[in-house]
Amino acid sequence: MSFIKKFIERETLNRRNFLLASAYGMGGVAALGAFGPGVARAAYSDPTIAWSYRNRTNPYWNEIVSGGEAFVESLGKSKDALTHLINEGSSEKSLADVKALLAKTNGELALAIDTNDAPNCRPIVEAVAGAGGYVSTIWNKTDDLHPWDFGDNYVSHMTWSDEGPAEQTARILLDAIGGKGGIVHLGGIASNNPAIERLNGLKNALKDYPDVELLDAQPADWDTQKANQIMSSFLTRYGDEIKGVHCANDTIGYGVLEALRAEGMSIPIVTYDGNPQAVELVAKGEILATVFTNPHWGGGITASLAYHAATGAFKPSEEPHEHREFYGPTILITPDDAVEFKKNYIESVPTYDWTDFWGPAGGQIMYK
Amino acid sequence: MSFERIKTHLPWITLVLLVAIVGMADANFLRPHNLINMAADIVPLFIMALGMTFAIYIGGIDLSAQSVANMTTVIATVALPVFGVGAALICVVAGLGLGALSGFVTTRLLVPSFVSTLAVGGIAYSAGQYLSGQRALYMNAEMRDASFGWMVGNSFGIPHEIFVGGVLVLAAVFLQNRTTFGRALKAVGAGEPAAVASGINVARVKIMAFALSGMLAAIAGLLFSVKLSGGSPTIANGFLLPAIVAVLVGGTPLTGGVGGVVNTLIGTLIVAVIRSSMLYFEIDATQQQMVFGLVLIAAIALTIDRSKMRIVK
Amino acid sequence: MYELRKVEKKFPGVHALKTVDFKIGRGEIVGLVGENGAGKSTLMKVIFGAYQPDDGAITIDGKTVRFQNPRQAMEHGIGMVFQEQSLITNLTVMENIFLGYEQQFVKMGVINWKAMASAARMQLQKVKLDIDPATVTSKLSFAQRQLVELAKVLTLEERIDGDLVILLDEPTSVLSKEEVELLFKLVRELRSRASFIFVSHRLDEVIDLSDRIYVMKDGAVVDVVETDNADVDAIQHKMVGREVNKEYYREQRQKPYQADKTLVKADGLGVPPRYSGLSFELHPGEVLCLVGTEGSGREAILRTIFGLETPTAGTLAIKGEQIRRFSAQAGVAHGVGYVPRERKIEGIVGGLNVYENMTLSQMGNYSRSGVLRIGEEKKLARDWISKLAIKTPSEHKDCGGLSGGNQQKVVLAKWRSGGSDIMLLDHPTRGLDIGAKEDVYEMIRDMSEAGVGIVLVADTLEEAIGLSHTIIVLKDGEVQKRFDCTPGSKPSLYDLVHYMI
Amino acid sequence: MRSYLTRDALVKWAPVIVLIVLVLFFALMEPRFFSVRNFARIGISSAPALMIALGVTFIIIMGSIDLSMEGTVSVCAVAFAFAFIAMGGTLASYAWLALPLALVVGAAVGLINGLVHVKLRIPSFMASLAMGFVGTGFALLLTGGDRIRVEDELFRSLLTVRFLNFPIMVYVALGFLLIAWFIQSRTTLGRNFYAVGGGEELAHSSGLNVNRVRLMGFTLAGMFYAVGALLAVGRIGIAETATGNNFMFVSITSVVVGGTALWGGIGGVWNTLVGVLIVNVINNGMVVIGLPGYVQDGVLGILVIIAVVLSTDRKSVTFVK
Repeated sequence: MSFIKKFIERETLNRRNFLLASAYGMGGVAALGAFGPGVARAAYSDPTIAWSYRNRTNPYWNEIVSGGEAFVESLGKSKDALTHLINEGSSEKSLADVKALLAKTNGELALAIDTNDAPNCRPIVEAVAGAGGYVSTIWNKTDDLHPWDFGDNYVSHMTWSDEGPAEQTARILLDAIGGKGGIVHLGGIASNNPAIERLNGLKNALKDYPDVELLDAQPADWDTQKANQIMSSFLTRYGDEIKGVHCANDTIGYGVLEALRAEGMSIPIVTYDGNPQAVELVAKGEILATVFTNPHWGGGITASLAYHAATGAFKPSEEPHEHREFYGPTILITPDDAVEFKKNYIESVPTYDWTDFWGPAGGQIMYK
Repeated sequence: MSFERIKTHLPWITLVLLVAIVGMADANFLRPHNLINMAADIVPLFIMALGMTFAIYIGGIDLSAQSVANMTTVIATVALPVFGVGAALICVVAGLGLGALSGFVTTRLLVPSFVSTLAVGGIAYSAGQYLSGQRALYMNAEMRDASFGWMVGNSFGIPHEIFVGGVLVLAAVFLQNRTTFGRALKAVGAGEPAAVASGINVARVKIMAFALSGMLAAIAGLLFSVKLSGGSPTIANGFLLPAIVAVLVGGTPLTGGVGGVVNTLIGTLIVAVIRSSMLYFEIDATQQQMVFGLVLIAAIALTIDRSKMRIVK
Repeated sequence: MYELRKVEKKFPGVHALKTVDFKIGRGEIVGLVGENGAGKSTLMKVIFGAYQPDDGAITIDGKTVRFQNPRQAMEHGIGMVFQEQSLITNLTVMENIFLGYEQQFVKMGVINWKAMASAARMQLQKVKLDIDPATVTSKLSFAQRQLVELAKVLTLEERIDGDLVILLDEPTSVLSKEEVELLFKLVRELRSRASFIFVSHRLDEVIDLSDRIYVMKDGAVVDVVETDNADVDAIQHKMVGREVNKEYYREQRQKPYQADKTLVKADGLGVPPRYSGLSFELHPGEVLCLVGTEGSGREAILRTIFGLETPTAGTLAIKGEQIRRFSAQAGVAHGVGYVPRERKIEGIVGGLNVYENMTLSQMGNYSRSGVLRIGEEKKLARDWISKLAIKTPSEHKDCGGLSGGNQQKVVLAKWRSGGSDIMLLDHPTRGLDIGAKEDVYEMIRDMSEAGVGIVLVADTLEEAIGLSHTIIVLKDGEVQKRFDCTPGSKPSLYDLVHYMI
Repeated sequence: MRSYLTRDALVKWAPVIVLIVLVLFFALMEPRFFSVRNFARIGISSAPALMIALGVTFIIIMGSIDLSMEGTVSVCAVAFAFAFIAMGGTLASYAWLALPLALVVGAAVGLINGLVHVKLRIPSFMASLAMGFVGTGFALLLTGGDRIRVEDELFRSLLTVRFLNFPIMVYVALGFLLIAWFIQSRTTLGRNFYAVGGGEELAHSSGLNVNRVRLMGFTLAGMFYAVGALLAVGRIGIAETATGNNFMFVSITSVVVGGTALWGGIGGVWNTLVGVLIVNVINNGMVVIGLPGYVQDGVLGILVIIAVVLSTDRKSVTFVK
């Protein structure tokens, strides 16, 4: 497990670097502010609304998109009015697409985006702000980048604090195996922020369970088939030692479940994201817990924030910091409440008030 | 006869045609500012494609380019605080070394480049994972500006990436047309046995071609990481296939000895135009990839000069 | 029975066939000769169905036919034995023989290998070749492959009821003398069943085998000669349209070489199993000819001297310097030039133009720190184009588009202009027409005069005898005999053949 | 003569020897690797990959290349799942028709791929690369990004029911391997692949309709991709646009590792079986012996190079590209 140890060491190192970086970061922003006023134009009456995201093959992004479309429809437009930018996991395409759209719309743009990789966030925000557009981001952003350094144009950033909920699912898992034995973790793409946080959550929980050993943790890249193969290899290496599985998201969980099914085995697993299929599996008891991050709301509200800032309905720079950087909602789903949850959130999608920007939000983002 | 003459010009005719078509749909597209910015944004991809051109020109392929670029974004970010501008040198040397390794495995160990470069790419990917501690890193903004600010600034309304790309293109054109290495490259691509029988050190030429490819992939990664002000072992994902496509669409087929650097420049621009045309024509999100493939087939069918390929495999 | 009447064929810029009349009767063997570019191959492709004529008629037994592709021609009994090896080397002999006609052995979608093997054995018997039909073709010798090709064409016998016409395109170019005789014997036996069209550059063979000879020049048939009163000189005259020099091999220009100096010295050199125990010396101005059958090791010796093969025994010294690392680069650096047999593959680079090809082996001379001086390259090319009378519109022309003779001149110019004083010539006149051959002979004498040492593997024995100062006869990789070939006391064909076999 | 024969034999068996050495190596490092249960796991992960690699083997023998498999597999998987669920959702109903339908879809996609290559005279590398984009795009268009669960117990028995310790899908894969072997060795089409790969122009002048052979080859490959898609769906019970992901590089690497030459004419389905097993043994073994995730790509790369080096007949190759 030396690699995990190294991992943690590195992390603390990076944190130190970050402190330095954010201190210097102010200088860069000041320079940017210099041309800020020049581009701060009057509010747009009908900006193009766009969502930029990774792909359409993952249910999570489909939920995000459905939220975005619901918001657009709430404005009385057809859902085709939402422009989609799909980056297919390429930061390069993500940036190029955004710039192309800025050119096309002449900056009259309300953009909601996950920038795919944290470092990609800065150039995108700078490009949007430079062209006079408005952008709200989710998930990926480097810690030294803050909406309030860009006046009104960088409207908001929302992320989900995954450590806490991941710790909660881990505790459910660890309790289910009776607080002793071995477990394994299958993670997302190793360098992705959520993947790191979700593994950290597990580690936090493990501190209280001295008799449980984390046998192995390997990245499954959010991919069902890869998770399936890794899980079956884990079964060879650890066999019956594995008493439980902690998965970084639902799609990984599906692969793990099938690997277990192939062996006729059934051991407790927990996942993350709260996709409808996963909720179903929680209701059936095949998954012990998942965490719902309400991507539908996230998709809608992110677009809404950018849109309303662009139309001048509210002025982001007058909002407090906790309205510019905030955590999204998380709901833990366990077999006890799965059925009810399904009724409330999946079988009928709740109608949200897309101008209640911060109602369900979970407070200002805290940096470590 | 006249068509014969047009053939060699088909790639740029295709490019102009595409620009015109998109321009007709939305005149905004034709604004110089937009075209310049589009060109600037494609530069990292172009640099990778430029390197790939050398590998494809000798009839090989370099599938390690993306992983090498990934790795160099990490190296650049990690090395910047310690070495400053020297980080660039480390990146270039790392890319050169891995490319040479691919070349060595291909020519000396007789492993087809499709597999050897894929394997070396795996090594680069692991190196990137290890060096980054498997997380996204970001550069200190001031250090970045001090060491590499010149790469991403703006002069006379023209982004500096264009100058970087331009210098590399000129260097590559010079290398291709005016140096013994370029000539040897062409000879190896067009007729390897004859090159051997003329006393050309073919293995060395090939290793150098792959090394160049690796080096340019590293420069692509470096520029990208400066542009993004950070690095991650996966951040250059999605570069590989567009880079290959750019080379092929430009009219450098995999048979070797045909096409070249300028073709790749045109090919990359074609890819950029096709990509932004999705936005201008407002192609539905779920249809974009399919449309991209179809337009690609049309573009390749238009641009490749079949008369120089004896057999179409 | 098979007849072409007033056949025309035009390509862009070329009138390839001009009102050609051609006919062949049952059991006849017809020769077809002409210089390169005279239209022989176009005519054959028309006969074989690879080209469709623009005008004129093809008739078989008086009925007009029109072939869209080779397969249709085959179905009318017309088969072709190709000049270039046309067997697919990774397939077995029987698969090659029945390629495209496997259906007869297929039942319910399954190939019956046993049936195919026995059928193939029957075909091989026709050409008196006793090998296992399941042998992979790459393991056969060139001569065996040639016979398999013939056997393959002879499958038409069973498949077609009517008469057969078989085209033999330069079938003897890779065969040794006795193999040629075997082939001719076979062809004569088979004429009871088929007619043959025999195409060759070797006029003596054509006269030997054929009943009638069609002579082509510039896309037209200029004469039809009955063999009984055929005369090599007369036919050559018609082909070339000018008098062929009696002193064909330029023997009058053969001067003694400088025996006191040594360019190449081999001592016990060997690359087993190809050749071994080879010792010789090459002097300035000497033409040293290696004679032997296919597979006697001649080519491997040339490749060793050039550096493409590393010997496992003996030593090789070039200009007094012991060679330790064998590579083509080292060879070139020592002033060795190599004119390979596969001109289009190893000689020139198709896709590079004339000047690029000429400087390919000596780019160092035309560059400074890696940067080429293209102006000088072009000047060099123009010089040599005029010096060797290379027919090309300009030095910018793609070498792949030149004719065989001119390609060969470019290869020679490449080495000579680079100052190579040891030349290794492997079949330098192979596939060239007479005019081009004479140019090559002239150049060999020129080089010899200039003090170049030449190791030659000749296309024919006559060529070897005519050109060389010294002949080394090889058999199975071992030196059998050394002949001194001073003009006036040259060995005879018989002398050589005696040691070759 | 004797030494010649043994060299030939060595070349022929080299990939198998590499596989055995790898198995022994991993078994030594971690005894639990060497167990029937683990071999079954390797079998499960190999089965879909084997089908796809077999398809591309035919193309590679012809001297062409096919990069469209990811798209084709996704299209077939999605088409199958939609049809299966629309027609009843269990093999016990008419929904079994979805199985042959998937093969037909695979053949059709393969045929289109071949037509683009042959009729537009675009080299197969480019044609199939672009067709891969089209395929994935089409699958996305069909699903709109949703995943389709195939939960029929009968269909999933591919994975869940075992016979002699191995699940049924392994036997299905072996069955199709035998079919591929039959096609390769006993049918005209199979032999014609070798003829085209050995010398396309020569084959053409022997009266072979090379273009037809190519089209049939791509069609056949498409059908094998479809079988691969069915097994992939059988393995995880989900059909989606991403079902085909990662198959391209893995399958071609497997084919090369098995000893089939990328320039055509050499190799065959048994080589591919060995190649697929080598790659999957490495992947499984690395996790089993506990290599950290971040070094696995590098180690895989190094082992693949070694495997190819050992299984290449170096004397038959003068240069590679």
